[in-house]
Amino acid sequence: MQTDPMTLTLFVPLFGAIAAFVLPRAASVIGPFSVLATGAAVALLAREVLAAGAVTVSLGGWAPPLGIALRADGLSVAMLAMTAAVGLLVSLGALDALRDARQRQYFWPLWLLLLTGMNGVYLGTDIFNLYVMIEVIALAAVGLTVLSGTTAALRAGLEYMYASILGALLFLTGVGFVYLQIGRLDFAGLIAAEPSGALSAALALMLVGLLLKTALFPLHFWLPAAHANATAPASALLSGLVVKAALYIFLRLATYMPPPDEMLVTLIGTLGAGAVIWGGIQALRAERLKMLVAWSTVVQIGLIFIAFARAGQIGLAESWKAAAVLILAHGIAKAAMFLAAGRIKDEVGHDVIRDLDRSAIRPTLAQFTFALAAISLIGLPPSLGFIGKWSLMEGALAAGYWHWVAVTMVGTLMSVAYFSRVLAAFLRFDRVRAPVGEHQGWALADAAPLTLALSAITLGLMAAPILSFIELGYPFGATP
Amino acid sequence: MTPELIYGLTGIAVFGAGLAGSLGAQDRLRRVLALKLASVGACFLLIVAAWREPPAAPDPVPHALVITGIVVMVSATAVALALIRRLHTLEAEDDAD
Amino acid sequence: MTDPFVLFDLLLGLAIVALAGAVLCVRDLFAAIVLFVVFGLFSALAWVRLSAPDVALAEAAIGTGVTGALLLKTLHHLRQSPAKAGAAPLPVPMPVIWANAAFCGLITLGLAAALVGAPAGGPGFDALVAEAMPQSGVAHPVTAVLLNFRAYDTLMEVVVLLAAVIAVWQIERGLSDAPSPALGEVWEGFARLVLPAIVVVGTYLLWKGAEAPGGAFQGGAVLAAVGLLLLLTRLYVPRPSHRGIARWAFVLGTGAFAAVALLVAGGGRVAFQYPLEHAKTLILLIEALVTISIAVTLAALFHGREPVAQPARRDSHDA
Amino acid sequence: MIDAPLLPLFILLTSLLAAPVLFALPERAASLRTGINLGMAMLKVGLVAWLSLKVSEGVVYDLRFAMLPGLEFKLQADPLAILFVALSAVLWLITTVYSVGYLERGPHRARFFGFFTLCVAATVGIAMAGNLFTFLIFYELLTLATYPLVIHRGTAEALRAGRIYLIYTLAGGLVLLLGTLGLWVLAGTTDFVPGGVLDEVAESRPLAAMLLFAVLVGALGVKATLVPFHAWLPIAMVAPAPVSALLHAVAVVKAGAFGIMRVVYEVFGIETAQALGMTMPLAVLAGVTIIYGSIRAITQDDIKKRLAFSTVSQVSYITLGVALASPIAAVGALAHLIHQGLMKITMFMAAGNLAEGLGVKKVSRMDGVGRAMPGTMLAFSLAALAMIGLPPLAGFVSKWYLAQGGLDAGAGWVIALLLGSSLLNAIYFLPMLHRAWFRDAGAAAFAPARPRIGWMLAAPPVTTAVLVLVAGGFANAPFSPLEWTRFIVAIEYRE
Repeated sequence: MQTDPMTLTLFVPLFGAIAAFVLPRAASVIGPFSVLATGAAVALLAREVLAAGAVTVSLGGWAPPLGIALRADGLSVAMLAMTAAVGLLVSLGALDALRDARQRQYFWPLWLLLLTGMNGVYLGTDIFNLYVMIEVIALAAVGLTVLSGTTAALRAGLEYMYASILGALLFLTGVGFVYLQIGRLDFAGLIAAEPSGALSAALALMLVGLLLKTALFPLHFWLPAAHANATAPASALLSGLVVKAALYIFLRLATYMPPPDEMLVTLIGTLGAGAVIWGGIQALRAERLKMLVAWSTVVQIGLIFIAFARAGQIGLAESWKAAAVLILAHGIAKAAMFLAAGRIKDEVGHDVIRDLDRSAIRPTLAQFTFALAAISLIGLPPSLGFIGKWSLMEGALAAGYWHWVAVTMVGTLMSVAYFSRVLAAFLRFDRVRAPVGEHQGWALADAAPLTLALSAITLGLMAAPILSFIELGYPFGATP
Repeated sequence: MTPELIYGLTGIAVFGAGLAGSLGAQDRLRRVLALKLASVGACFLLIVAAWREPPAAPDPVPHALVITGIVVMVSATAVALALIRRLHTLEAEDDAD
Repeated sequence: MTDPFVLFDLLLGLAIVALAGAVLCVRDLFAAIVLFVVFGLFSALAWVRLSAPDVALAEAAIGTGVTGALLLKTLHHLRQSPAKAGAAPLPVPMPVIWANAAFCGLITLGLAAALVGAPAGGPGFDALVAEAMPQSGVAHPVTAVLLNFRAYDTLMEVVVLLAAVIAVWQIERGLSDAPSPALGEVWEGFARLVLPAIVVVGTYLLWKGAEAPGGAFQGGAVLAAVGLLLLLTRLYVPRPSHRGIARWAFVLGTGAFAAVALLVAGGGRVAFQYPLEHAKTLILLIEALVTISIAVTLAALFHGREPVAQPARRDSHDA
Repeated sequence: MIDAPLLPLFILLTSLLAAPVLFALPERAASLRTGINLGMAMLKVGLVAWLSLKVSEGVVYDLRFAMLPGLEFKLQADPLAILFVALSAVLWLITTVYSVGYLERGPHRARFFGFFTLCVAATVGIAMAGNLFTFLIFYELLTLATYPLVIHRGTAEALRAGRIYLIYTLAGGLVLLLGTLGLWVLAGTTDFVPGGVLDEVAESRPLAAMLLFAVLVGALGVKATLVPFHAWLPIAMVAPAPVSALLHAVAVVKAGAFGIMRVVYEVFGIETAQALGMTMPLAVLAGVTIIYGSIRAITQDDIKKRLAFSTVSQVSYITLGVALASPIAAVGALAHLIHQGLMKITMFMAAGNLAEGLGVKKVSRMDGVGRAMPGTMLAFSLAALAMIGLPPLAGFVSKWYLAQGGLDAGAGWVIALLLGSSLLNAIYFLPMLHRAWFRDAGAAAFAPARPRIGWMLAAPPVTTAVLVLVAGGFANAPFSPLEWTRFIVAIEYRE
């Protein structure tokens, strides 16, 4: 048996999930090691992509359009690597955060199936296969959402499930129209297709389905409650990684399908702007820490779509890079932030923002981690979030699209405002009765989120190599 | 009038009804039913697309895709229904307290 | 043009649309579910008309049969305990209903226009499949697509089932052991009679799948019906000690499928590329194991919760 | 002497690497913390001395790597950078001593010194930034590192002040980001080059260039407390004394003033800026700020707030000197960068001692403090007289050059402005001195008759006061700030 690393990135987590499910007692060991092994497969794949630009495998030896091919280029490997790295650190965080044996037992198989699904999305080149993959992701993600078992989590999980099914069905109907028009389902077929009514309908259906899954305003209604009520490691995975899968398919499709016209691009940017403003207002009003963090995800998704639309239709050839950087930055920083929020909640005992400063326990390191993650999410230098925002504004300025610059700046100020609500609660001491021990509440569990937050900051210094890596294999060139 | 066109439009009408139901229904179970309708509508579309004027055999690929779609949908339905049952139990217990 | 079936097609199409509307509008949920089952069977009939017997079989067995059973079970559960006080949903204002209907109507019209404008009997995989069939190892094209050409999709589809059963077990934890809807004695006798027949039909469907309509999913669904009946009649009651074997049964199909896909790779072959001489054997092996997993998984999805030991409820002693 | 091309990086790292260690130290490891603090501060002074020597010998330091295609993270050590780095390093050493004494038994020392050290790193980075992009990175880092210091006390009042501080400075930073982007899009570079990089743009798109000037100077003006962006500074006075000393003398306001210098001299180039007609409005704005700050200072009873408004006024001398577009005024501006730092830090540390030792925080309660704390008040008085511009103290030297520069630039009003400002300085400083020295404390004056403050609090203001004396008295000696200033002006005016 010898297999290419691409297939392994799918099979390693799959076998890991199976093993973790049938051997529940060993799940906490199998889980992290499976993620680590997946990471190793991604590293092997990255080496191949560095050497060859893009790698393709036709599964079963059947070349598309009959068969299904996996394809890895710079962008997909970047997503795989981000997923594996964030996933590994969240896994380490989960070892401590999941105290309940039952939660532990189910977390690992669900999370590994989720990983399988996401890796499948990043390597997929066939739109029906992508439909199946987003369903794998959806079911595993809903399972993770309700892991805490509270009524609020279950309600949110059910809403999430409805949205997921509906999004997937819209996507599936789109797939039907694509087949109806061009008789094939692979990306190459899409690129070669002539524009037509059925294809426009297909594009519209698939894009709306994906926007629902990725929770772009005003289709975000399901996200805040789902992300805020899950247990911390699940929230980190859902917010940091899961919404990115649909976003990634959106990026790919938007560039492969017949070019979207200027109005569509503007519409997407406008929805992004709506997300930034509305999400910002809600984050300012949020009462609970995790709810605030969840609303900030709505904002960041909006920002990513603004980056996509920053320079109009002509700019799409470059704009996807800004969006990709923001996707990576948000994945890392948001996972760190949710884990840190979970740690704070664990130590303090609640996460009501207004009362955080009444606590004599100040989990310093978790708070510091939260602040670092906030720096990247606000987009302050030299974080990766800053690089993403820089690219966004640079492209918009160069193209003369001042409105996107203005929205981004307003969004930035709002994010300062809502994150400083939290930071102020961390640093206020005059409402505490008992003596405050600042170095209380450290735990080894802080290591994972801190590492994530520090990478979100320092990766900004390595933005040039990251940018040249995601361009490998011309993800958005003429041929897939 | 070919069966293709008739059932194509049938499928789209069912999809539309399912869409409206899933957006508008209040009852949790009814929303699941509506989504299920929409999924049948989507399947109609693929099967219609695979149809060829007899005696030509239909394209088998969309058929395989629909079978996959049906299994995926029953999985999603089962999870949604489990959530509904569990929520009902929890809410009933909350009320009892 | 004057196909005698046109009228039949028209009537069936209208009936399907009407049933769909009725499912959404009828007040009683039980009636809605029954209408839904009828709707599913009519749809399956339409698909037979569209020369898709495999799909019709799958829809009838899984999409309608298993789903209907799941829906009824859930309804039964909801009616067992009183609805939450004040849970009655607020009446939706008429303008909202109309706006929603208008919105979805517009989408439907747009899609219908796109459908009418699309090429009829357009391009497809027909030629490619015909050309590749001799190398597929099986004689039935749908099976060839499912387990060879697009085996990756199918593997992921079983993964979806696996994810579903894990999620369901996870969700319905610690439920009090409410009695499942037990059937009467008549049904029990009926079940004893019918069960062996169903097993035979399921196995036959599986076996025939290589050449004729049928295959793992339909076979699995039919076998799952066995499980459903066993559960309903209490001939089989899941116990905590059965959990281990159940877990293995759930993953059997996925694991074997993935293992075969991976093990055949090497020597110039990629994953899922079965050597031609062993293709039929391997595909049958995968189908058989996947059928077992599907059957057990569907039955478990119906049963719902993980069979865990329940602490005796305190309130029952109080009473 | 061994050659070390990475020297600027080492200077940055002495504080950047010390910060995480200081954060991690347990609260009670006081002596280890003090050791690291002082050790690193002294190491930095040594390294800066070495760097100055090498630069004066003509060695060019230039460290860079690409963060984005074409956009570099760049550190350089030109004479202007050295001027600011040297000021930071020396004053930091002194302030560190003072802080150790001030916070001896206070809470949250690990956090305080961690952010304190990050502040140095940011200031050094601002000084040595080789392009506006790098400058922006450290400028924002400075904001973030000072915020926890401003709200160090953790009271509602401190948090309110902190919020205002954060809103002003981060909004300013955002506008600076916009300006940096604009520069990058317009000029294709953000490098600091003597003579500027915008000659062509100014010719082809003068309106865009003027807008860019307004955006950049406006953004930097927030930290440089140009009216109307000055309001945060008096409010931020809620911070502990060492922090106030630091914000005013070296870190925040100076970062703004220094940035204006870089932008005018090395982004636009003084000729281009003049040709765009942007220098005179800037000079007028600086003049308005000078008068406004002084007038507001008169009515403040809180000592620190009076000093804060004085800073608003005094820092604008630097902006004024830059905007006058005369090499002589530039000498005054650069010299004032140093001199104002020395004078203001002295006064803030002295004010801190009054509060710590005697509980005196208001001007109206300063009666007789001179006798209670003679050393501290001597230092304070010296610095105040220097501020007013009494020859031969440091403040006189900068004002002298500014006045000459005003004449040189044909702006006679500058003389009047400086005289007026000096008069106002006298109006708000002399009453303080009068109360301190010539009034009796009264009966129930000070709880401890002989207040005990340790040498760590007493020595720093005296040291800086001596430096004020030296900088003024020996202004023409080699290696004096003034001499170094002339060296820089020769470069910026490309003479």
